[in-house]
Order: sequence, then structure tokens, then C-alpha cells
Amino acid sequence: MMDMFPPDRSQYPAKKADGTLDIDLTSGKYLKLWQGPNHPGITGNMSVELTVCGDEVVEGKTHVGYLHRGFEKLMERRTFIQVFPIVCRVCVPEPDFNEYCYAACVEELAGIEVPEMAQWIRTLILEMGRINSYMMYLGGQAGALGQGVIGQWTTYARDLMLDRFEELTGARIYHMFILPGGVRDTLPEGFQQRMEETLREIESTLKDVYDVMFCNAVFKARTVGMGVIDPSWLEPYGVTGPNARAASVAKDVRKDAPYLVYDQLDFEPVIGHDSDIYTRADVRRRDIWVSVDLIRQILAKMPKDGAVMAPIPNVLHWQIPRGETYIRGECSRGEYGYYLVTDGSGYPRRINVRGPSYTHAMALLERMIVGINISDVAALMVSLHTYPPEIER
Amino acid sequence: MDFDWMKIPYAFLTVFIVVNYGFLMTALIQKIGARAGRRYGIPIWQNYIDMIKNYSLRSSITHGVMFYLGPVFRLSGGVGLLLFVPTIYGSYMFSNFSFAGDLILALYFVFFGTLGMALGAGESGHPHAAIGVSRGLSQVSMAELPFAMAVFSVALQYQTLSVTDIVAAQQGGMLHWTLFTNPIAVTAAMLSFLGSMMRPPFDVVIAPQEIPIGPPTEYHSSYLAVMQTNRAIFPVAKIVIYMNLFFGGATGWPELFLKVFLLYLFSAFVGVCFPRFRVEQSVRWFLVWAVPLGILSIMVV
Amino acid sequence: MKPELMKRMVKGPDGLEFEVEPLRDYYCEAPPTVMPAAYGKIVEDLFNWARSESIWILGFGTGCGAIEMRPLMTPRFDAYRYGVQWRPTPRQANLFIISGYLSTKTLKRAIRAYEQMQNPKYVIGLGSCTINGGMYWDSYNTIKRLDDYLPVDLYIAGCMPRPEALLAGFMDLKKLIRAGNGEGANQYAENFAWYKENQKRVIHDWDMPDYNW
Amino acid sequence: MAMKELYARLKALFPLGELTEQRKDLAFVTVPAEHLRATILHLRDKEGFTHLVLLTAVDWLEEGRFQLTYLLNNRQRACDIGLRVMIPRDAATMEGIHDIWPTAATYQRELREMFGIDFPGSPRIEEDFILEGWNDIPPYRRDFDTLKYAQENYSERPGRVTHDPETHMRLQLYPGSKP
Repeated sequence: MMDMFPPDRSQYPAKKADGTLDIDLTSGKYLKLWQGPNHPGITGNMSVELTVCGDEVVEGKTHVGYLHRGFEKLMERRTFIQVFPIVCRVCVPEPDFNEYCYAACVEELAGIEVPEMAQWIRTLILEMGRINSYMMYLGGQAGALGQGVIGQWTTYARDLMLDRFEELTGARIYHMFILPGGVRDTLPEGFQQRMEETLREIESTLKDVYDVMFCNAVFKARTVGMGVIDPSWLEPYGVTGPNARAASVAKDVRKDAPYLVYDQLDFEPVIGHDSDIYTRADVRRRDIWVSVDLIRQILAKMPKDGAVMAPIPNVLHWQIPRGETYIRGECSRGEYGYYLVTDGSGYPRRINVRGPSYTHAMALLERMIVGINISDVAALMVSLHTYPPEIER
Repeated sequence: MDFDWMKIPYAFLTVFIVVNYGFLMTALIQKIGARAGRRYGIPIWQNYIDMIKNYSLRSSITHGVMFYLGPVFRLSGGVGLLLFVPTIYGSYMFSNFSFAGDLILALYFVFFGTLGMALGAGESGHPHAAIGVSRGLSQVSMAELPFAMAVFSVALQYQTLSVTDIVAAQQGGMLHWTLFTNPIAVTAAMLSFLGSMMRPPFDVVIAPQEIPIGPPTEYHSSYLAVMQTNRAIFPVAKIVIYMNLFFGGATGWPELFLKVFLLYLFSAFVGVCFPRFRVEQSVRWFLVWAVPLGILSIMVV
Repeated sequence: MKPELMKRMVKGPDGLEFEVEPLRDYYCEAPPTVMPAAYGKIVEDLFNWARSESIWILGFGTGCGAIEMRPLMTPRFDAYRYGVQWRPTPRQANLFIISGYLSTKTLKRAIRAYEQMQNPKYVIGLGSCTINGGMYWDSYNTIKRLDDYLPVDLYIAGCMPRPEALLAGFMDLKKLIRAGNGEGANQYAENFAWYKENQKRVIHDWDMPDYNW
Repeated sequence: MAMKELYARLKALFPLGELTEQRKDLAFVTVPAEHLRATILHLRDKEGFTHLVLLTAVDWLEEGRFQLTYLLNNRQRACDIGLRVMIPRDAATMEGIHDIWPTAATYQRELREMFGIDFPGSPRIEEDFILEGWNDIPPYRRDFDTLKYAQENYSERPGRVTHDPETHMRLQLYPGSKP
């Protein structure tokens, strides 16, 4: 099955049929180039070990682990409520999904029923986080091609959304708002219209971004037809989220297996067809519009008041019977999931975080990077929208 | 003819004025670019501070003789370019060492700095620097081609190789400028001007997201300061040539400042809102758009 | 140790064989020396003022703190106004912001990046995890106190610190430099053996020269 | 019930353990190690479970076993099945599935490094994945004490105090109260 996708150099070091090295570094024909970890064109603190021949990349190995904190070990040492503050540290740009997935796992195993109001607020927070993450992506994608001004605009719009987060949760980055049993608080006074203003600002920013970035001839020249994901790779490489949707596969957990209140909201997953860098960027841009619309729907449809927190046992003696479960959600990069195993004690036996970048940035990137121009490595990496912290945790 | 020694202090005066003007102008351009990103931008005197800071760094390491000479070549390229063309038309003080054949010399000096930079950066031994040098040489040589053609057509048009005469021929009203008498050549030259200003879409040489940051990767403290000084002189000197050839020169410092600023702003405006070409794309772009215009301009004249 | 770092025989393009030992040949490992201050008090004060007014950050996001760097450089909190800029290469940077926890794997890269910066150079520890481990006080892969391994000029507490806190930190750093206390590089050179000992106790596969310019 | 029917079909082919139905769209079933490959191929090709969600391990130290969990997802029917494989804890080795899903090689590298479970023939299995120069037992094993390791290797900054949460909260809420 491996030879289904030639040329595949995942068998390191690649050997020819006669057993000699496929890439002979001592021949002087190849140059080894480390892109990262200290490199502006890398997504976060990871590195790609490139072997280039002229301007063409003949082999790329992803190296991760620079951000490893051993979360899954630390969680085993903490009680169920002590885990809740550190889960959001797993993924920096979009921390809320960790909180939601962990809380949902615990609630399912402990048999806690979450009030409806809390469900709506959770959905609202997840959509806000999605917009933030996409805004960072747009800026990064343009910046990887030397268009710095887009990053300025999108980061400004993201700051506005962070303000809404701040007045809702009290923090800019790590919100620690969704805890097992519900959410910490209800919406503050006048949140609706302030959110409406923010959404208008974001919409105008998106229009500018569309005019300057997506209608730009040079941007098209760099991205159209570049870095195509073959549809036959989707299943073997576990591609999910916008990367799969850009390849005309409507993979969206929000539709496939609706969680929270997504079954009461009305939206259609965004589909692209060319599956190149441009299409992936365009799918994410249109996905922001969907999220903006979803937030408006949520604010309109959500109940005016109600309990936001279900009664949970004394957290100091909280023990959960033996069991295991898996909760997934559609984050801005693909399928995000938590796998929780409990053994009847007061501590989780095992927690495994399934980040979409785990497959995108390792196997898929190493597969796609072969044969592209060295100038496009940064653009390709960014277009997969990977965040190292969720690879190595 | 006997050499007029008085020209030397005047030439130094010219360099001094141009350096300060260059610092302030690049800072102003950066501020304008920052406004496009809704930012306030750097202070106007930031470049001076950066230069003092870089000169004041205590340690500096070398990679060999050529590593020293790279920035020196670059600076001498900028200064030489400035010194051998008449900065102010008709002024004895600021016409510098311009002589009959200085157009050819200017063409050479435009390229000189890049070559020296390539030698120096090559010796630094950093792979990114090597990649940047290879990209830079291919792109700059491609960008110089239409400029050379435009210069030839202008020289043919005015039947002279002396910048002073060319400026003299353009005096007396805007309509005498080459911009209006030979628009095709000017267009070709301005396209190559975009390519040689190291701004997007033609800044793949120093592309920070790909090869941070190209040839100057290894340069630091004093070397970098020398290159900063040149970064202030070289654009002004180059623009002075463009101005003399195509935009009727300048009869006084205010006019020079204004024209140089506008010309620089032109490249900055293009640079703010474009991503960068890959190197082969930019080469192809020059081949498709600029070079035919250059050839055409020679044909027309 | 990686194979490309081993001592090996290389055949040149002209056909003759020569031995290459990367750790010796590719780096100069002369230990750092204490660089005296400039000529006179007035000159040194001028230089310190210039250094404090043009701070060039090394663009190396070592942890989650890097996420707040981007708002710092963009319209809301425009740090360019204070002479703060990015530099993508350590050669031209003066300030190294350790943005958050350092795993041992990153510590190795951070040390190399720090040693390639030019004297005088400054280090800011960002976030509680650089002060005492913070959230990861019992993690097996992150260092607990940064100043054992690099000379830290300033700590900014918080998880994570807001951009306002970063700006305030820059202001304090400027005061430090103007007062002539930003001597981290010389401190590193003086206690070089001690720092190296600490670093090697944590980094188990040390496959680089002791000091690389 | 979809899961029950699926389980019945599988049971006819392979000697499976009992079925644990967690949700109506998520079930876990125990598979003998030697039948794992055939089961996975059958699920992927016949039953449409084409998406490998995750592959991870659970360390049951008391029972001296590792539990490998292969979680497969069927998008059309929107249901997941988790295959549990119990392997002995000492000299733990398992057959890789990187030729069925190339991305599984990454999971196997992590398991090899973090749990010390060997997958012979998996690409780059020998390389360091996350850790660098690790000189202790694999860190995700239950008998590895991360706190002890941290205190031995990294110097603590003095001044960190830890409270027993129960007494601390009681003194916070009811000052001066007795346990």
C-alpha cells in the first residue's frame, strides 16, 4: 500500500533497488537545510529538515517535540478538577476545544446532565475561538508569501474578538471557562450588541482581505495549483477539517455527528474543489462567514436565562467508575478529540489528545513536501494549518 | 583640463546631505507603509538610533576578508553612483565628478554593490545567504536588462552619454522630460526600478519567511551598520539617476527631495500590498513585460 | 549524535579525500570573553541610550507566549513605536524573549541562538513557567528556572502575560539598559563554566561544541 | 441497534471479546492480537470504517498489561468502534498497521518512545520522535514518577508551597475550623 503513492520517502533512509542510498548526501549534489525551529516561516516551534537539490525539495522530515510538556502524564497525576485548568494549555490558538472535549468526556463517564443554557454558551465560545484561529491563519498565509499587511488587519480583528472573550471569560488566551458540569458564568449585560459590532468589524475586515489577498494576481500565481492534496490520500493520511473540505469531501463533525446544539443551528459545510493552497485558504475564509452567521443564530436562538452549571460532586473526593470514551469536535483545523480512560479512582487513568495537526503535519506534510520549490515550503506548511503543541502535547 | 580640487569637499557635502535625507526618507516611507497596516509606525529618527546601536555593539565576528569587503563594496557602489552623476543640475557645488561618459559608469555602479554583496555573503558560508545570493544575482541581472535598454534608447535619443547633457536637454517645462518624449523607455525603466528596489513583489532575495533574511543573514554589528548607511544612500543615488534621465533632473535640493520621495513612494505603494514572486516567476515577468518594452523603445528611437 | 555530525572522510569535487570533523571544523569554539565598556562614561551612556531605544527581538517563539507577540507588533499594541523590531536571525538580534516554558529539546536550540547573538544581549523570561515551572512544575521535560541556564535580565510573570505587561516589561528593560545594568553577556562569560555545567546536566545528548559563535 | 448487528457480523468471523457499548455511536470490543490485522482490514474494506481516528495505549500496571486502542470511524454511519488489544507489559511488541494507514507510523513512533511498545518494521521507529536523549524508562508508563524525575534533574526555585486542597479549602471557607 505504501508504493501506492510514489515517490514516498517515509522509509528513512530511502534505499534504491540495489540497496544504495537514494539520496547520497556526500555526493555534493544535495544540501541539507533546517527550516526551523528558529525560523519565521515555520508554524510555531517545530522544524522541517529539508534535503534540497537545487531549488527542489527531494526529502522533508518533520521534527517535533520542542513544545513537549508531557500533558498526558501530568493529567494522570491530577484529580479530575485539577486537570481542567491545564487542558487548555494543550493548544494555544484555540484552547476552548480542549476544555469542551475534556468536560464532555468527564460528564459522559460521570453521568452528569449539562443544562441547556450551558450547551448554548459552549457552542458560542467554540465558534468565537474558531474565528480567532482562522484570523491567525489568514494572516500567516499571507505573511508566508510576504504580504504583511493582511496579518496586521486580521490580528486587529482578532484582538476585537479577544476583547469579547475577555468580557465573557476574563482572559484573553486561556479562558478556562468550560468546566465539567457546565460553564462558569452566563453572558454579561449588553453582550449581544457589543458582539454584533465586533462581527460587523470582522465582516468589513474580511471584505478587505478578499479584495487585497484573494483577488491578487501575485497571490494567485503563487498558490493556485500549488500543494495539491490528492483525494486518494484523504483516508490513508487521515485528513480532516478544511483540508479535506477543500478536496470536495464534506467532512465536518458539526454535520456528520452533531454535538452540543449544532443540530438546532442552520448551516452548510463549506466545500472547495481544487484542493490547492488557494482553495484551502478560500475555504477557511468562507468558513469564517459561516461562523459569523452561526454566532448570530446562537445569540438569537439561545434561551434568555437558565442554569449554566449542573450540580457536580465534591471535587475533592470526585471518583468516576471504570470506563472509557472518546469525544470529538470540529475545530478550525479538523477533528479534535479526547480519549479518556477512568479506573474508578479519583484520578484519570489515561487521557489521549487527538489533534488534527498530528496527522497533517507529520505524515501528510512529509508526503506533500517532496518535489516542491523551496520557496513554497512555508506557504505549504501554513496552508495545512498545523499547530505543533497539539502534536506533541 | 586641470582637476578642480574644490569639487572634493563639495562632493562630501553632497554625500552628507544625501545620507541624512536617505535616513529620514526611508523612515517616513516605513511610517507610510505602517499606516497601510493601521499602525503608527516607527519614530522618524529610528534609523539613526539603529545605526548608532549597531556601531556600538561590542563584539563582532568575521568569516574572512571578503566578509569585510562585502559591505564596503556595497557602500562604495552607492557612494560612487552618487558621486559620478550630477546631483543638482546647473549647480557647480553639487554636480560632483560628472564627465562625458558617466552614463556607462553609472550603469556599472548600479550593479557593483550587488556583486560585492554576493562575494561577501557567499563567504559567510550560511546556506540561506548562498540561496539568497543566487536568487539575487539572477533577479537583479534580469531587472537591469530593461533599464540598460531604456538607457541606451535615451542615449540614442539625445545622442550623448553624458548625464548632464541629457538633463540639459530636458529643461524648460515638463513636456520636455523623457517621460513625455520617450514614454516607452520610461515605462520599461520604471518596471526594472520596481525590480531593483528589493520590495514586494520582487523581494524574494531577502524573503524572511523563506530564507531569513538572505544575503545579510550573517551580517551584524558594524557590518550591518555600514550596510544600513548604504541602504540610505543607494536608493537615493539610484533614484537621482532615474530622475536625471527621465524626469528632468532637479535644479535645487527641494525639487530633488520632492522628486526622489515621489519616486520612492511609487515603489513603496506597489510593495505594501503585494506578496512576493518566486524567483523564476519574477524573471519570467521581466522577460514578458519589461524587456519587450525596452527593445521596443530602442526600435522607436 | 546525528550521523552528519560524526567525523568522516569526504571526497572533494577535485577527487582528493580529506577528513571532516563537523564539530571542530564548522564552528569556532573559542570561549566568550568579558567585553569592557566603551571608552568614556559619556560615550557609554550614549551607546546605552541607543541600545535601549532600538531593541531588536529574535523571532524565536519558544513557547505559548509567542501567541501574544503578534498582537504586540500589530495595530492594537504597536511596539514599533518604542523601537522594538523583529529580526529573523540571531546575528542581528539583541533581545531574546524566552516566551514560556522551555523543554530540554528547545533549551538546546535556545542556547545556540543565544550564543550567536552579539554582545551586549538581553534575555527576558516570559511567563510564570520560566520563573519556577509554573503550570509544569512537575513535568519531566521542561526546565524549572531559566536563570540557571541563561543570564536573565527581566522576568514578566503571568500565564500568559498580556501585551500591556510586555510593553511595561520593555520599558523596564530600557531603564535597566540606560542604567548600564544590561550586562547579561558579560555575566555569561564570567560564569561560563557554571552555566555550561547546568546546561549539560539537563541536556543529555550534547552534540555541539561548548560555545559556537 | 447498529452496533449490536455489527458486533454479531464480526463475531461470526473472529473470536472477539465482549462488546462495551459506550454510546449508541461508540462501542469498544476486545480483539486478540493475532486477529487484529484481519479485523481491521475487514472493518475498513467491508464495513466502511475507513478513518483511523487514533491509536494509543493504556498502561494497566496492576494487571501487567498494555491496552492498545485502535479507534476507527465510519463517516457514513457516523459511528466509531474502538478495538482493544491486550498485550503483555514486559517485552511489549505488536504488529504495525502503517501499511494500512500510512499515518499510523506516527502513532507507532510515539508509542515506541512513550510506552516502549515496539512495532517491528514501522518506518523511522528507531528515531527520536518527541524526546531527545532520554535516559530513563519510557515516561508514559505508570511506574515512571514524573515529579521525582523533575526534582532530581531540574533545580527548583525555593519558595513554592503546596497545600493539601482539603485542609486549604476548609481554612479558606471556615477559618479556624477543626477537621
